[in-house]
Formats: sequence, C-alpha cells, structure tokens
Amino acid sequence: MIRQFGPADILFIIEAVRWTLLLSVIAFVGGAVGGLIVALARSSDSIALRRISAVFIRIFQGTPLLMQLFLFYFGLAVLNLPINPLLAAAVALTFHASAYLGEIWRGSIQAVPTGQLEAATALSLSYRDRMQSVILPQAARIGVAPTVGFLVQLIKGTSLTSIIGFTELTRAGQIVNNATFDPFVVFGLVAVIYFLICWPLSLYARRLEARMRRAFTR
Amino acid sequence: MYHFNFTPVFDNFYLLLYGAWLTVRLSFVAMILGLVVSVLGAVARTSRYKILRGLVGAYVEIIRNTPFLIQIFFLFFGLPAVGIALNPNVAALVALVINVGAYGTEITRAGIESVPHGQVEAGRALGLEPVQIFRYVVLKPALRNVYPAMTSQFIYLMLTSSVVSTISANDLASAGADLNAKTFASFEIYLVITAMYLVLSLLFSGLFRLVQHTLFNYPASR
Amino acid sequence: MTMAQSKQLAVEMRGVSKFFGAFQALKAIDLTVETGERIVICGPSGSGKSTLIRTINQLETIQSGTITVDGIELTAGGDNVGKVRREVGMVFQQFNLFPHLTVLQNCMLAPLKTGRANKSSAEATARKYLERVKIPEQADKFPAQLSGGQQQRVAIARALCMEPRIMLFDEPTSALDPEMVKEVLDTMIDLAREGMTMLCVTHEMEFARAVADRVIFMEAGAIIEQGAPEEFFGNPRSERLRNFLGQIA
Amino acid sequence: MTMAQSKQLAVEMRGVSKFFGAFQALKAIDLTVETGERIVICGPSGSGKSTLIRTINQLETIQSGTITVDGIELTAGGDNVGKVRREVGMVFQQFNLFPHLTVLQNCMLAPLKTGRANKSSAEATARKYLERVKIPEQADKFPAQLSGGQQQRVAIARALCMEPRIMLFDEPTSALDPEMVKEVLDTMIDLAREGMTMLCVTHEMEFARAVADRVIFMEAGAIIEQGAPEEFFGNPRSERLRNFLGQIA
Amino acid sequence: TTLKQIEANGVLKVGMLVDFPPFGTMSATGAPEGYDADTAKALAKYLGTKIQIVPVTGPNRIPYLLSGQVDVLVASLGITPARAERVDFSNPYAGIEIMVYGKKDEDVKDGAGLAGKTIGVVRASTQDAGVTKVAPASATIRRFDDDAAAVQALLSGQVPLIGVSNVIAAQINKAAPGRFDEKFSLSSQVQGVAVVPGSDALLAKINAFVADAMKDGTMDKISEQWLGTKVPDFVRTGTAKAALK
Ligand SMILES: Nc1ncnc2c1ncn2[C@@H]1O[C@H](COP(=O)(O)OP(=O)(O)OP(=O)(O)O)[C@@H](O)[C@H]1O
Ligand SMILES: Nc1ncnc2c1ncn2[C@@H]1O[C@H](COP(=O)(O)OP(=O)(O)OP(=O)(O)O)[C@@H](O)[C@H]1O
Ligand SMILES: [Mg+2]
Ligand SMILES: [Mg+2]
Repeated sequence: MIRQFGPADILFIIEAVRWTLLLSVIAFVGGAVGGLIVALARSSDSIALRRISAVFIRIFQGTPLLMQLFLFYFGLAVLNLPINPLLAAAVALTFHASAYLGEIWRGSIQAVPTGQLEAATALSLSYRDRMQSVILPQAARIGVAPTVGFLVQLIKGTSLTSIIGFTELTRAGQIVNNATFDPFVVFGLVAVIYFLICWPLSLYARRLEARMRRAFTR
Repeated sequence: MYHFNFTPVFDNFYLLLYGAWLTVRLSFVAMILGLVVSVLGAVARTSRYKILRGLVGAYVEIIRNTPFLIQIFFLFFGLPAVGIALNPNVAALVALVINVGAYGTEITRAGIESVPHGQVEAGRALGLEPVQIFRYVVLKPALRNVYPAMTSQFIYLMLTSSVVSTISANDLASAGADLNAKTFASFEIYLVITAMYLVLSLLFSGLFRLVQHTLFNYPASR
Repeated sequence: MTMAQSKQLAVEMRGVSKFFGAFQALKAIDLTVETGERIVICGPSGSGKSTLIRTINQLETIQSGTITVDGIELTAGGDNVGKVRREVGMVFQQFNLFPHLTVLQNCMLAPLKTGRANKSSAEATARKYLERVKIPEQADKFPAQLSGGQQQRVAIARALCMEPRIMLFDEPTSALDPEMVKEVLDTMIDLAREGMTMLCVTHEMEFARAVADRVIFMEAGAIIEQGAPEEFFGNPRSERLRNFLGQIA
Repeated sequence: MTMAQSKQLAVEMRGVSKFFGAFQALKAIDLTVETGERIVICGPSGSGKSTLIRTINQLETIQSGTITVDGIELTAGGDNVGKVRREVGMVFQQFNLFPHLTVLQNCMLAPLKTGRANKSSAEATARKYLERVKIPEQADKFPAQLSGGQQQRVAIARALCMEPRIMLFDEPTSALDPEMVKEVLDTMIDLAREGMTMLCVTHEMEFARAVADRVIFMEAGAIIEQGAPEEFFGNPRSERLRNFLGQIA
Repeated sequence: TTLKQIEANGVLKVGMLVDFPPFGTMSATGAPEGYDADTAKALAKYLGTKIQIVPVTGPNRIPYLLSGQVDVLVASLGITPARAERVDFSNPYAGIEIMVYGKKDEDVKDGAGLAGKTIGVVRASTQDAGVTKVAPASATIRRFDDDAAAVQALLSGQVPLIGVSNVIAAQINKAAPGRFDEKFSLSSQVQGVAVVPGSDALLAKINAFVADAMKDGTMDKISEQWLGTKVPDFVRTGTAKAALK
C-alpha cells in the first residue's frame, strides 16, 4: 500500500491550501469585526464594557487555540446545536482572532494622542463621529503593521483545525505522509508552501513598520 | 443529549496536575533558554558582520513563517537521520527554544534599537569596552522597553507547547489525551484542561509582573 | 442674581470644585464673564488654569458647583453639554489638528458631522475663516506640511467654523518658536477686536495689555487676584502676584 | 615641536579633518591645549564644535591628521583609544545618565568595570565627587527622580570618578531650564578653579569670561578666531565673530 | 440518530479514519478509500441511503460519534470492553492481529522482555491498551497521535519497537525490507461498526448487513482488494459479545 510520493500527492497538498486560505480569510474577517468591537469596548468609558472585554481577551489569549477549536466543535454539539466543522472552525477562529486583534487595536487607539480626542470633543462631535472620523483613521495607520503580523500567525494557526477534521495544508501533509512514509519531502513541501504564503506578508508588515517609525521620528 | 460526567476527570485529576507541572517546567526552561537565544540573536542581528546578520535573519524568517507543528516534526523525525536522536521531551524543549528564540530575537532587537545612542556614547566616553557597554548599559533598558511584548510571546509559547504531544512528549495536553484514551470523556477533559491552561497563563502573567517589579523597578526617564 | 441677569452672562461659575482623585485642582471657583468680555488667565504652572477653562466645555467634569454658559446650565444634564460645546470653540497648546485630514477638511469636519452645514456651505465657511486667519492658500495641505504658527492659525479657523459665541485658548503660543508667536497673537487680537468673548490662558503680557478687559491670576486652584490690565500690572496688590510678574518679565 | 615639548600638552591636534560621507565637518584643524588650560569653544549651529571635541576621545574617528592626548597618540592604534578615554571625561548636553542605575551606581560603574577600583574604593570616590557637586543626599535615587540640573551635576561627578586629567563639555547647560543653569555652571567654575584641563562647548559667555583662558570661535568646520576672553569679546577681529556675538548677547 | 431518522434523511454519516491505510486513507485525488470506505459504502447501499464520509482521527472518533457529528463509525475501531462502555458494537466486519514489532537485533519474546525498553504506540489504540497491559513498569511507552508518527519514530530510530497491526507491519517490511521483524503477538482483534448506545434498531440492521455481506462474498472481495486475503475465520465467526468476554 505504500505508494511513491508523486505529482498527484503534490496536487492534493496544494489543493488543500484553499482550505488554509479560506479559513484564514474567514478568521480574519470575523476577527476584524469582533476585534473592532472588543477594541472599542476595551477603550470605552463604561467600566462594565471594559471588564467584560478584558475577560474575553484573557480567556482567548490565555488558552491554546487547539483547545478552543476542540471545545467549540464538540461543545456546541454537546449543547444540542447541530453544527458543521466549517461553522465551528469559523466561530473558534473568529473568537481567537477577535481577542488578539482587539488587543492590538486597543493599543492603536490608545496610541492616538489624547489631544485628538479632546479636540474632537471640543468640536462637539458625537462619540460615533469622534471614532469614525478622527480616532479610527489614525489608529488604523498605527495598527496596520501589527495586524498584518498577526495575520501570519492566524494563517499558521489554521493548521490546528485538522483536529476537527479539516483537510487543510498540514492535515493534507499528514495524510500523504501516512500513505508514502516520506516525511522529509512531504513536510518540506508543506513548510515551503506556508513560507511562500506567510513570508510576503511578514515582509510587508516590516515595511509598514519601518514606514511608521520614520513617520514618528520625523 | 450529552450526559456530563466529570467523575473520571476528577478521579484522575492527579494525572492532569502532573501534566500541568510538566507544561510549566517545559515552558519555564524554554523561556529562560529562549531569552538567552533572543539576546544572542539580537546581538548577531545588529552586528557588523553581514554574514552573521544574514544567517540570523534567515533563521528568524524561516521560523516565523512556518507552523510550529512542522518545525517540531522536522526536529524529532529529521535529526536522527544525521545521527542526533533526541528524546521527545528534549526535542520538544529544543523546538520551543528555537521557536521563541526567533520571535524573541526580533523583539530584543527592537529593544536594543530603542536605547538612545547617547547611552552608548556615554559608556564609551567612560572607557567601557563594547561588551561591557552592552551588558551594563544597553541590555537592561532594552529588555525593559520590550518587556510586555516579550512576556506575551512567552505566554504564547506556553500555549503553543500543547502541540508537543504529537511527538509523544509529555505535557498537560498529552496527559489529557491519555486520559481521554482511557475514559473517552473528551468534552469534560478538554474543558478542564482549557481551564487549567487559563490558570497557568494567569500564573505566568503574575510571575512576569513580579519579575518586572523586582528587575525593572526604576522610574522611566521622561 | 436673577435669571434675567444671568442670561446676559457668557459664563457663570459658582463654587466650582474639581478633584483629581484626592487632589483638589479647583477650589470653589466663582467667575462671571460677560458677553464680549476678553479675559486673560495667568498663574504658575499647575495652578489650575487649564483645568479651569476646560471645565467650561466639560473636557473636565466638576465635582461640585454650577457652570452656566450662555444661559445653559451645564450640570443640568440632558444634551446641555452638547449644546454648550457647540457654542464654545477651543484652541489648544498642541494645536491638535487632525493629521489625516487636509486643512480644509479639518475645518469642515465638525460643521458637517454636527449637521450644522451642508458640504458647500461648510466649505464656504471654512474658506472664509482660513482667509480671516490669513492662510487661504494652505487649504489643501496636510497639517504636517505647515509651520507651527500656521497650524495654530488653522486650529483657530477650525474652531471658528462652528461659529462659536465664546472662544477658549489654552496657552496657544507656548509651543511655538519665538518667530511665530506674533502671527498667532495678531490673529487673536483681530478676533478680540471684533468682539468675540474670549478666555485665554497665556503668559504673553503684551497681548493682555493690548486686548484684555480683565486679567485673572490663579494659584493653587484659586483665583487670587483680578483686575483691568493697567491696574493688574501697574499695581499688583498681592505679594504672590508681584513675585510672579517679576519672574515672567 | 619636539617630543619633550608635546609631553607638556594636554591635547595636540594637527591637521585634523573629519568627513561625514562627502561632507567635511572639520577642516584641517590645528589646536593645542596646555595642561591646566580652560578652553571655551563657541560658534553657530553646525559649525563642528561637537565634532571637534568628540574627536578627542574618539567618539568620532578622523580621516586625516593626528591627535595626541596627554602624550598618547590616538591615531596610532593599539589600545590607545581605551587609554585616552580613561584620561578624558565627557559631559553631554543630554546628560546621558544610565536610567536603570542609581546615582551612586552610575558613578561607580566605570571605575569598577575598568578595574580601576574595587567596590569600596569606588563607592568612596563616588561619594566624594557627589559631595563635590553638592548632591551627596541623592546617591540612592534614580536619574528620572532628579531635576535636569541635578542630573547634569551627577553626570559631571560620574565623569570625575574616573579621575580624568581632561574634561570635555558639550553644551552642558543648553538642555536645562533657565533656573538650573546656574547650579551647573557653578560646579564647572569650581572645577576650573581647581586646575582641571577643560574644553567646553558653550554659549554661556559669563562662564567664558569667568574662567576661560582662551575662547575659540568656529565656523564651517574651521577655527576662525581665538584669544583671551577680554580680547575675544572686547575686540573681535572678524566680522563674523562680531555678528555672532551680537546674536547671542 | 435513530434508524428512522437516518432513513428519513436519506444520508448515512460515517466517521472514518483517513490516515490508517489500508483500512482508511485518501486516494491521490482526495477521496476516502480503503477497507472501511468500501464497507461503509456497502452498508449505506444496504440501508438504501446516500453516504457522507466524515474524516475522523484515532483520538477523536468516539467523541465524534457521541456528539452526534456522525451516525456510525466504520473507523477500524477494535472491539474492547473499555470502548464498549461508551459505544455499542456490531458484530465484527474486519480483524487484525496486534503485535510488537521492531528492529531485528532487539531480543524480545514476550511482555517481560520489554523491561527497560522504549516502545511506541498510537495513543488510544488497541496496541496502546495491549502493550500497556503486558509491559513491565520499567518499559517506556511513547504515545503518538497516529500510525504514521509511530512508524516514523521506528524508521527514524527514535524507538526500537512499536506496537502495530499485522497490516502496518507488512507495509513497513515493504518499505524497509529485512530491518524489522515481529517480536510477539499481543492479541488478535476484531473491529466492529460503532453506534451510540441504545440505538438498538440501527444496531440490529447493521448486524444483519454484516451477516449478509459475510455470506454473499462482499466482505471477501473487499478484504482481498485491500489486504490480499479473504476474511479470516476469527472474524467471520466472531461476535461482539465474544470479543468483549
Ligand atoms: N488628569 C489629571 N490627573 C491628575 N492630576 C491632574 C490632571 N490634570 C491636571 N492635574 C493636576 O491639576 C493641577 C492643575 O493642572 P492644570 O493643568 O490645570 O495647571 P495649569 O495651571 O494649566 O499648569 P500649566 O501652566 O503647567 O499648564 C496640577 O497640579 C496637575 O498636576
Ligand atoms: N553623524 C553625522 N552624520 C552626518 N553629518 C553629521 C553627523 N554629525 C554631525 N554632522 C554634521 O556635521 C556638522 C557639524 O556638526 P556638529 O554637531 O559638530 O555641529 P555643532 O557645532 O556642534 O552644532 P550645534 O551647535 O547644533 O550642536 C553639521 O553640519 C552636522 O550636520
Ligand atoms: Mg495648562
Ligand atoms: Mg553640538
């Protein structure tokens, strides 16, 4: 039954990339929405909102993504909610990304000088307008580099969805390896593919970061 | 309807506790060694020698852009081919150190670059050697400046270590998996383990705060 | 004081106290400012000058006392805070222009978002006030491309675009290089001459002499002395004020 | 100039040129400083004053010429740079105290690590010089807990703890608030009176008048004029120096 | 899920391993295949439903079943008393022999011979249970997540011995002829289709299917295709009850 590692296997692994990418996109989009809410709650005036969001962040940054995926998948089923793996992965990754992005963006929001908020307040802008027109555009500039950096982490993190049955890149590698017993070629290929996806993003993040530094030390 | 049954979990709780202790020990040693690697890496990354900078740069990029799972696979199954068969627990430790060292190198480098150049010049003007300047003038303020980034990387390291069970290394996650194999009370077990990881990360956060108070307890210059 | 009278007043503060934690930054301040009056506030660092004027548009909330601005009682709740902020313009030491918006956009933002003007009328107003502060040609630049003096004049124009009835200035020239102080002071003097009600924290005594109706000296959260400029500078009553004037001369 | 003579000299610079890329910051400077001499260097911004004194302890390397400090030729290689740095103390505009060390630790670090003293003698020396700069009671504070003037005095004490034969000062008072300038200048005057060889970049002309043996005026990387203070200030020969003195007065 | 519901849905959701060749694997085109896959397809055909194969892993296959993610497991699940406490088993549809296998020069003949040795197994597998039972305290048992990891550990020299099935052992022998041999047999083990406890109607139907398929040669065909032999007698005549004795 051992078969030679062949073109079909390469194709199988490469095709699995779409799951890696799809899950990353879902997690990022979900995390962006959730992260914005968390960041706003974290930097709001309401003590209750700040506390709740802090606990949320604590939990999701304080436990392994592996465990989160597992609990969401089996847990929702335990609660008699019929769910499919894609939905479970989407929910778990979204929560995970929300916690991290929320924390990154809270930092960005707080890095905007307080004078900006005061000026906007003195101009009698509403909370919504202050955030939308004054604070968030500036925070976005500060936060874009660490956000791209986190995206890399998220892409790598989707490898853990294999535990709930996703045949994404890492899992595809394991499956092919089980049939071919050729771990170096198989995992080497998998590593190279991850690198090709992640490295450009890392470089981009570093460029953005350097640009930010220049903008501030001008 | 699922029937919750925590009895098997708590009957075997000592196994999980032992696993948690292994995770703490593994992460803690990896943090210390990772810090050493980070500092050395950062020095190399800011050194005059282009080759050294390039090598460390490649190390950092490769590690940061591939999943930990793949790295640990290579280390455990790959090294025996060149005659180095690491015991799974050692392999897990080495993999974690290599991994956190890559992130830590970047963080520490940013810290070193955040120390004003005037500090180095003052050291030079006082007749200190470059190594002394690094050790006594630059290092502490550099680490202080990036301490929050470093500690959250350490927490992340502790959470990532849950993956080492794949190479049969022993930790909290593998203790849970073994218990799962015996009792099949999966949901209960993972719930408890997740809570235990949360407690561990809170404990580590507390430890880091304590370290900050004792080690970096000087007022920031304006 | 009857209701009818207080309507004439631009600002009326009664027993205003402000605490930061246990520290009392304002100690039962009483202050009335008439419509059209120009007030200069001075005093040593930390005496509460900024805190005082920031309570007027509620950038700082107060713990006791009442503040009435243009007949609107701030502490009465409702949307009074919002109403007052629309009547009161503020200029900061650090300019606080929005760096991601052009000069024109900085000036148009608040009128547009508060529903005060539509796009074309907001732009017309913005250009009018940029003209008034003498930098109409900078409308499409970003703040970072302007000198400090120009930025501060944009900040003044931005506040004016809300057509406020009262203007607050918090050390508007102290972050400026010496050669730019004059251009900003000139703008402020123009404004004062046109009859704007102004409260201005500044140590520019020439400005005080030129336009102030009244100069107020604060120390340790209290108003120690106040009077018309000639009297204030020529004949300071308290020892502390004499010392202070000696230092800043 | 014979060998025997140059031994008497604290600093001897011959044809020293310094380039930053293509830009020449020092243009074939010749300068001799006798032991015990007090020199003040002034000149417009960018004229090369800092660069000049920084070449003396090799914070800046030079491209041509020779520098001899206390008989040790700097450009000759070997451990000469280290030797010279141990003979030369330096005080910076920005203090550059080590923020993570207490005042005492700041003063003890270099003597301990260069093997000049053991722990107890280093501490004794440190306390002696902290006494000399009049802040013995601050020994256990961190730099950030001190005022600017106090920090600069600690910086002076720190340099003195290496018991240098020559002290370099690069605008030691220009980052200070006005009320703190005097305390630092007083410390420097004391030091000068005790006979320390000093090279001091400063625009404090009173200091120059009080203690300088010679004042040097630089412009565009060259020494344009030099002389004793009375002559230098009273009777400036060049047009440029006259202009410069007019500006800073 | 009850039999009625499955019939009403028209789809049988089957949990299957895809990293356990030749029982469950992925073809080069990404479709599940193997002994289990063919058995599952035959079962679905027998029930008159469509089939949906859900890939599961060794450690999580039982939770999959119990949480309702799948209707049945055809996942090379050996019939053991511990598992029978959580799930109900059909009569066996396949069987394997579990053995300790390792380097030629390792001199091990029985459980006691494992003293002081390191042995790799797949976590939560029958081998795990078997080795754990016979190995003395001084033996080190290393538990891996799947067969590939355990086999890889053997091939790379990380462990000198592993607990495996005869099927995997045959594959290793093909990959590395002459390096390894069988040390001793742990047990023969039969595998059953697993259902949620109490699904009696479903279980009865599955048992009927197994009996039919054994008789009409369906299972023999599957076995010949994937294992190269007919269904052995200990499977053909075995029952779930007997296996749990
Ligand atoms: N957010 C705050 N939290 C705590 N204390 C504050 C805060 N803002 C101001 N203070 C304190 O209140 C006092 C008055 O401050 P304020 O800024 O009004 O002084 P000021 O007269 O404007 O001084 P300056 O001339 O330095 O601007 C000071 O002692 C200051 O330390
Ligand atoms: N590291 C450097 N790289 C490039 N150019 C430099 C560097 N340091 C100094 N310069 C240039 O050399 C010239 C002399 O600089 P220097 O700092 O010695 O001037 P200065 O007389 O001390 O001026 P200031 O009074 O502003 O301190 C300046 O034109 C400066 O721009
Ligand atoms: Mg103020
Ligand atoms: Mg200089």
